[in-house]
Amino acid sequence: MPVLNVIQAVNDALRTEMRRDPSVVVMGEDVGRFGGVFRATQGLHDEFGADRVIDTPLAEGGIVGTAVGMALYGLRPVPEIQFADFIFPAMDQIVNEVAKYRYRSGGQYACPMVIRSPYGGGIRGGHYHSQSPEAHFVHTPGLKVVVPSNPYDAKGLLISAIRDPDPVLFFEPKRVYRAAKGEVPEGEYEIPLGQAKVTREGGQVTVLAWGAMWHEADQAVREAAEAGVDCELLDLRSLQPLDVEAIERSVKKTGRAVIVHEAPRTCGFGAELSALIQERCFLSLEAPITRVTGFDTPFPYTLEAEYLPRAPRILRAIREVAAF
Amino acid sequence: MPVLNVIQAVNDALRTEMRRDPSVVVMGEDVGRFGGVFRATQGLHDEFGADRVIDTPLAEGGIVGTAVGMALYGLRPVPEIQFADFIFPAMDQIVNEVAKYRYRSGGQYACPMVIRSPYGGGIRGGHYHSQSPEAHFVHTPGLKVVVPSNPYDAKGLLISAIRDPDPVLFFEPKRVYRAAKGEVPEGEYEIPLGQAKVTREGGQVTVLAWGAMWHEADQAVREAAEAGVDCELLDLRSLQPLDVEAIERSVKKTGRAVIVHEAPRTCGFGAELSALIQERCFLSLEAPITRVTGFDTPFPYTLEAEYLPRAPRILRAIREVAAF
Amino acid sequence: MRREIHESFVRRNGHDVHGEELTPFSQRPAAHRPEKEFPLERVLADDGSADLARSHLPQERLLPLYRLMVLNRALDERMIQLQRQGRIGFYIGSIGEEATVLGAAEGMAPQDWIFPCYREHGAAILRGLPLAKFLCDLLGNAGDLMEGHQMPCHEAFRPGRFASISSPIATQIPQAVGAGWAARIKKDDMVPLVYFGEGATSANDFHTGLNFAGVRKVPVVFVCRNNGWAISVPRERQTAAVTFAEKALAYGMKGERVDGNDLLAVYEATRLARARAAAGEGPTLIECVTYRMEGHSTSDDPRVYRPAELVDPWRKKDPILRLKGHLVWRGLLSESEDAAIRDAVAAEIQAALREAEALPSKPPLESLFDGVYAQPLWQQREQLEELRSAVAADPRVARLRGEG
Amino acid sequence: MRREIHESFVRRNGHDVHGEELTPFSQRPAAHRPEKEFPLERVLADDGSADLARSHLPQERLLPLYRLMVLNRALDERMIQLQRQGRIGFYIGSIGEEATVLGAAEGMAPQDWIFPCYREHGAAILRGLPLAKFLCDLLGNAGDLMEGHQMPCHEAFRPGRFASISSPIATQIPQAVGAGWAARIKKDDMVPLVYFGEGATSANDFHTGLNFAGVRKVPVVFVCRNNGWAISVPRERQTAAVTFAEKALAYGMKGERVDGNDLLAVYEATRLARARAAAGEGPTLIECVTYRMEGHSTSDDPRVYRPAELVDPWRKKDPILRLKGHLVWRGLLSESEDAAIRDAVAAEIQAALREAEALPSKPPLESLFDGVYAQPLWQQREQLEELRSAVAADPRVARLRGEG
Ligand SMILES: Cc1ncc(C[n+]2csc(CCOP(=O)(O)OP(=O)(O)O)c2C)c(N)n1
Ligand SMILES: Cc1ncc(C[n+]2csc(CCOP(=O)(O)OP(=O)(O)O)c2C)c(N)n1
Ligand SMILES: [Mg+2]
Ligand SMILES: [Mg+2]
Repeated sequence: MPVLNVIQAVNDALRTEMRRDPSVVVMGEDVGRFGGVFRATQGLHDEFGADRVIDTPLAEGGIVGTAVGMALYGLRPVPEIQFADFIFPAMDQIVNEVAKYRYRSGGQYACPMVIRSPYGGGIRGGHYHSQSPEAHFVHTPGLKVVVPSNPYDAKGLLISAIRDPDPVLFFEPKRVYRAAKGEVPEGEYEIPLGQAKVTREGGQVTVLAWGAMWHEADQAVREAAEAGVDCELLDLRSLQPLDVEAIERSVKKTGRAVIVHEAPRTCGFGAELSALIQERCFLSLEAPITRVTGFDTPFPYTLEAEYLPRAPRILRAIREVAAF
Repeated sequence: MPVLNVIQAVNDALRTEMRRDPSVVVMGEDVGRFGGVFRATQGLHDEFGADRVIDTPLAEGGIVGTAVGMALYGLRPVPEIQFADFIFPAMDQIVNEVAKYRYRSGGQYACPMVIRSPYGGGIRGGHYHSQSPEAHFVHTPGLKVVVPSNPYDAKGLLISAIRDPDPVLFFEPKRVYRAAKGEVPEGEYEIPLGQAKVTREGGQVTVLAWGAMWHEADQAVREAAEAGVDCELLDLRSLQPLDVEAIERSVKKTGRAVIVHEAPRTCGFGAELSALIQERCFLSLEAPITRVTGFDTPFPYTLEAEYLPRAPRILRAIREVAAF
Repeated sequence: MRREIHESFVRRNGHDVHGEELTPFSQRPAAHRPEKEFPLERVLADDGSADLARSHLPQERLLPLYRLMVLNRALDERMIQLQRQGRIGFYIGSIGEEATVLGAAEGMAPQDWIFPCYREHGAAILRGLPLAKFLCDLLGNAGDLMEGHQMPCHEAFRPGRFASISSPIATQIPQAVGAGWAARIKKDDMVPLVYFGEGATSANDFHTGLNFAGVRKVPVVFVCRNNGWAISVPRERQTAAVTFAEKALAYGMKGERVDGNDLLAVYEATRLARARAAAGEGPTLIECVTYRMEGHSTSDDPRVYRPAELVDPWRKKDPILRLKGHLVWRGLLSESEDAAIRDAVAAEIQAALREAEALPSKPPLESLFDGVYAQPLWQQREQLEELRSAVAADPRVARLRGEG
Repeated sequence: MRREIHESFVRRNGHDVHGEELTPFSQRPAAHRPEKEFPLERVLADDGSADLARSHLPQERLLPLYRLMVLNRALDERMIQLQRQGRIGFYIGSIGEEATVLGAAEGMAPQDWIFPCYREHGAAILRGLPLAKFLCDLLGNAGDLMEGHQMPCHEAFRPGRFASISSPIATQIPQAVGAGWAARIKKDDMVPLVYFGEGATSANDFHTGLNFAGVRKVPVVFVCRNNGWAISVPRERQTAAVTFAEKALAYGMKGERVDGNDLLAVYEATRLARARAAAGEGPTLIECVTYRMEGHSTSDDPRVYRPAELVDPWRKKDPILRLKGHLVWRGLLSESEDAAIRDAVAAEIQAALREAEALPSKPPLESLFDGVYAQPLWQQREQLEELRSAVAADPRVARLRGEG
């Protein structure tokens, strides 16, 4: 099996789906001839032509807005937002149009699409090339939100997302675009949306993470194991649909949970996870559910190492929770 | 003391501040000669002229974007977004500009402003005239978020918001714009941002609400009292800054909490409250913290009574929590 | 020596490469004259006559369209009444703008999609939306195609290729562009028509929509209903451009400006724009100059901001009277025929209303959760159960204050 | 009878009210000719000569501006080197666009605010930003005015009325309009200058910014640096308009199109636009036609999408060479003087770099939480404590992988 990195896996998924389904089109800023600023769409323009790999003007609202019309008319657009930080000019189309189109038309119309966007910090991008806006979209009924952490999942989840009848926000962990490598099957395969993956079984503390932070959490749970704390690590992969059963099962076993995310803590997706766990596992909880997150500031430039919830901070939280 | 409704109190606050401070300007769609579709700015155009009460073109992004420049240059703009549902075209200016301007310039510049907007359901407005988007802004460091429930608070909080050195989202409960009446002092007074109000003391269950939902919660706690459950009701008033101490104090006393909001449940501000309470009051909790909220759908038209978390549903939750 | 070079240069440089005289920066006149470039095109004269060489609307379509205009007007008037009586919650209509709405829709091919703003109910009916179904939408009742999810007047009608209406202004514009682009990619002969008000030209999505369409010559027809007002904001507070049609220039596309109360002119401009789009010649922005005769909607009282004197001159330009005059001029309509049409239309509305009001006033509880996703997620399933049991325990959950 | 009326009408109606002949809808020619209405204005001829009657830049400003252009270029080149050496994280400069950047800034009054895009470091330096401070920004170190919060090249400099740079494209445009509007309300003689690329003209905020300014005649000068590219997207994929200047028409404002590599032309256009704005005559959109000679930024390699043949013709239009030719023509600069300027500039950069690099590489820990709000909320206070104790417990918290 070929070994790919995340960006190659994304590229492979796009190519696979474009070959299979002529209605799949890719669009965005610099995605055409150039192949995308991260090279996610490299080679697609050559293979599928300018009609299906579309360089757009510089306007995220226009990208998503035209994608809505394409989807309504039967194409399956995969718009790229160059950085998740730049998704906000498209917010109205996403929140008020994409998310509500099926509902508001009583199911007469739908606009399935996959909005891909690199998200997150750790690349010295400051606050306009590092944000993790997933919570905004999880808070918007009608949208699905997927965040892979590795090449295998990236490909399988992206294929599923493209085939999904609902609009999907697909956030790619740019910090590990090239760093995370792994075996990726050739050709098609799907990873169903809404299934978390238990990447380490353990009995003492449940750790929940996704995207780039899964790697930090993974390191932390290894260090925790060395320090004698046996963690169970879940890679959520899809935040909406959420595999609440897997979470419940794990926390009912361990009685303890640590949640990790990059976005600012307040009102981040960790808050929802904490609330859900507490609602569903109240009688099993043996320690406060603890969030290890980005701080409540814009994403900083120089102190990004300090800002990101990396392994040492996660480890600390695991130990505190375990010792509670 | 005059008895005003919420919209009159808002109008009074604007007038009071405009008289006191010539740098305060009001701007938005239909706010000028017309006085606003809800009449919040009625009479201001006559009193302060077209320079300070500005009818803008139909573009929320433009409204907030120009307000940023005005604020930078030393005015204190109070832009109105006609309905909170229409704030999304301004999302980029709010999230990436307003919220980050002080931080990103190392404190060299700031753009304090108050973005006023009627929010919430119960007026048969369907999903484009009923949304409660507060969680998006609470999740954005750099912004403050205020939601009054009654005329007295509306005036005092709006005056404080206008004087505040930070940008404030001021969401007005349009469902009770006219229904909620009360005595409102003439002239200036401030209600500090970040102080919750305990509107009913009680020992068994803490109920947290804000805005229009405070009225439903109030009815529910009265009915609960009749049914023998003694609740403590907090009107949060300001979600950011949040009076976490008042919440902590109350829940440590009661051991039980019910949170009420209109926005969809998933990733709503209730999730943050639940997470915070659980983190801070873990050992005091005697029942799961329970959320009574709008459902995870767009805001519906015909079934809005069913959608809104009104007194009967709140009461049900109070009883379950009390009986846990 | 320097000075000589300088002087020779001044002479040489005083003329540009084409030999025309250079003017100092500040003195160049504005060459652009929108009134000439974008004249207000009309087909119908005030007396009902018309230059038939300029009109290609088939004669047999005249009466049906007239009937539709009359129906549209009667419907609006009746619904405003109903709203006042509290029988429907809200209404927004097109009184005075019927020629723009119907002329544009008629100018398109049957397979073309229509992306409405919120005043184009006439176009939906032209596309086959049964009147009773429209009324169910206004009632949000069990017969509502939108399952009671949307406010009144936010209909969608897929069989008529009539897209879904949303309130946020201008969002439908890039969507229409996307549909046209998709059709071209699929090699379909389909050109979307998109309607919007002149207020919408200020919005983000007007800009991105027209720009995307212009740069790729996407087949699409943009119809700007310039009815003079965006709620209380008059057109001159919306833009400093002299016309809305000239905004087309910024996007490298063709702009047209027509009398929006002249059904034949609107039809003609739309038909030609459609033909150009289908021929690969790109999109057109058509400004239809008309007038919003009533309040913005039933929630609005225009007397607060709009003096009656402004409205009065438009009364005699009424698009229905204009078309009637033309039909009379062509000998296609007598007064008694006209009266018969009006009676038939009133009866049709009454019958549809009876049909619609006979249905249960609410769609079923589970419809609240239908269509958020193709299949409900666990949240919707759990929340439906929560709601069911809450209603069962206390029926007040399903009643608004003041109700029952 | 009908037919007679009809024929007489055709004759009558065949001419419009002004007696001009009516053409059928489809045949009206496009009257708009952007190349004529928006000619590319130049002051400097290729040989360095100039029509001095068209130039109002005081002679004593020529050498300082030339020096600044040279400094700007040398700075960009040196910083790109530094980035390759890993000493700074990122750089984005203005090689080839110095005349646009500096000519426009020079055309404004000292009290005017500047709203930059992200290539206008030259304008910040013109406004007094000390070079060492700029370098601290690039390093994000303890001397950084932005406290290490922003990426390199996102400087703000309040004493020079140079606003804060952000990455999201075009957001500064309505902000500049707001500042100009505020100044008018306060009756200040202040006209903001706002820079943006031609790619930004596609964005929402270009549209709302220009529209707001146009409709209220807000004093502001819009400078579009048309450098031909938005990362990999060429200008003809950005818009179908023939020029960017003509986009002014959509907003009822004046458009200008100047040679952006001609410092005197850019200065002249800006100066006049500023004067008009201050006189209440409204805003101007100035398109400066220039070229992005290098990659978009240090993160970009343009060879992937841009053939060298496209760039080559622009080399001889280099704005620094153009101004140098003019200075020589006017007898204000010799080769040896030029060499001296270049040496001085290199030394100045070197000294500033030494000064900046001597400072601690990180601002203090608490700076992470500074300025989110005027005063930290409890969240920031608690989180600072959390971070402090985390760093104390495990210093790895403060190190990136691969570091230390
Ligand atoms: C984004 C957004 N902002 C504000 C509103 C409130 N609003 C509804 S209609 C309207 C005026 C629209 O005017 P115009 O585009 O001219 O259309 P018309 O109603 O005249 O047909 C406004 C401001 C809205 N629906 N959406
Ligand atoms: C809203 C937004 N979308 C995308 C980007 C990514 N991006 C950065 S610069 C750029 C191109 C800008 O081109 P132009 O406006 O012509 O300015 P130039 O770089 O040529 O000076 C893009 C797409 C961004 N910064 N902001
Ligand atoms: Mg209008
Ligand atoms: Mg450019």
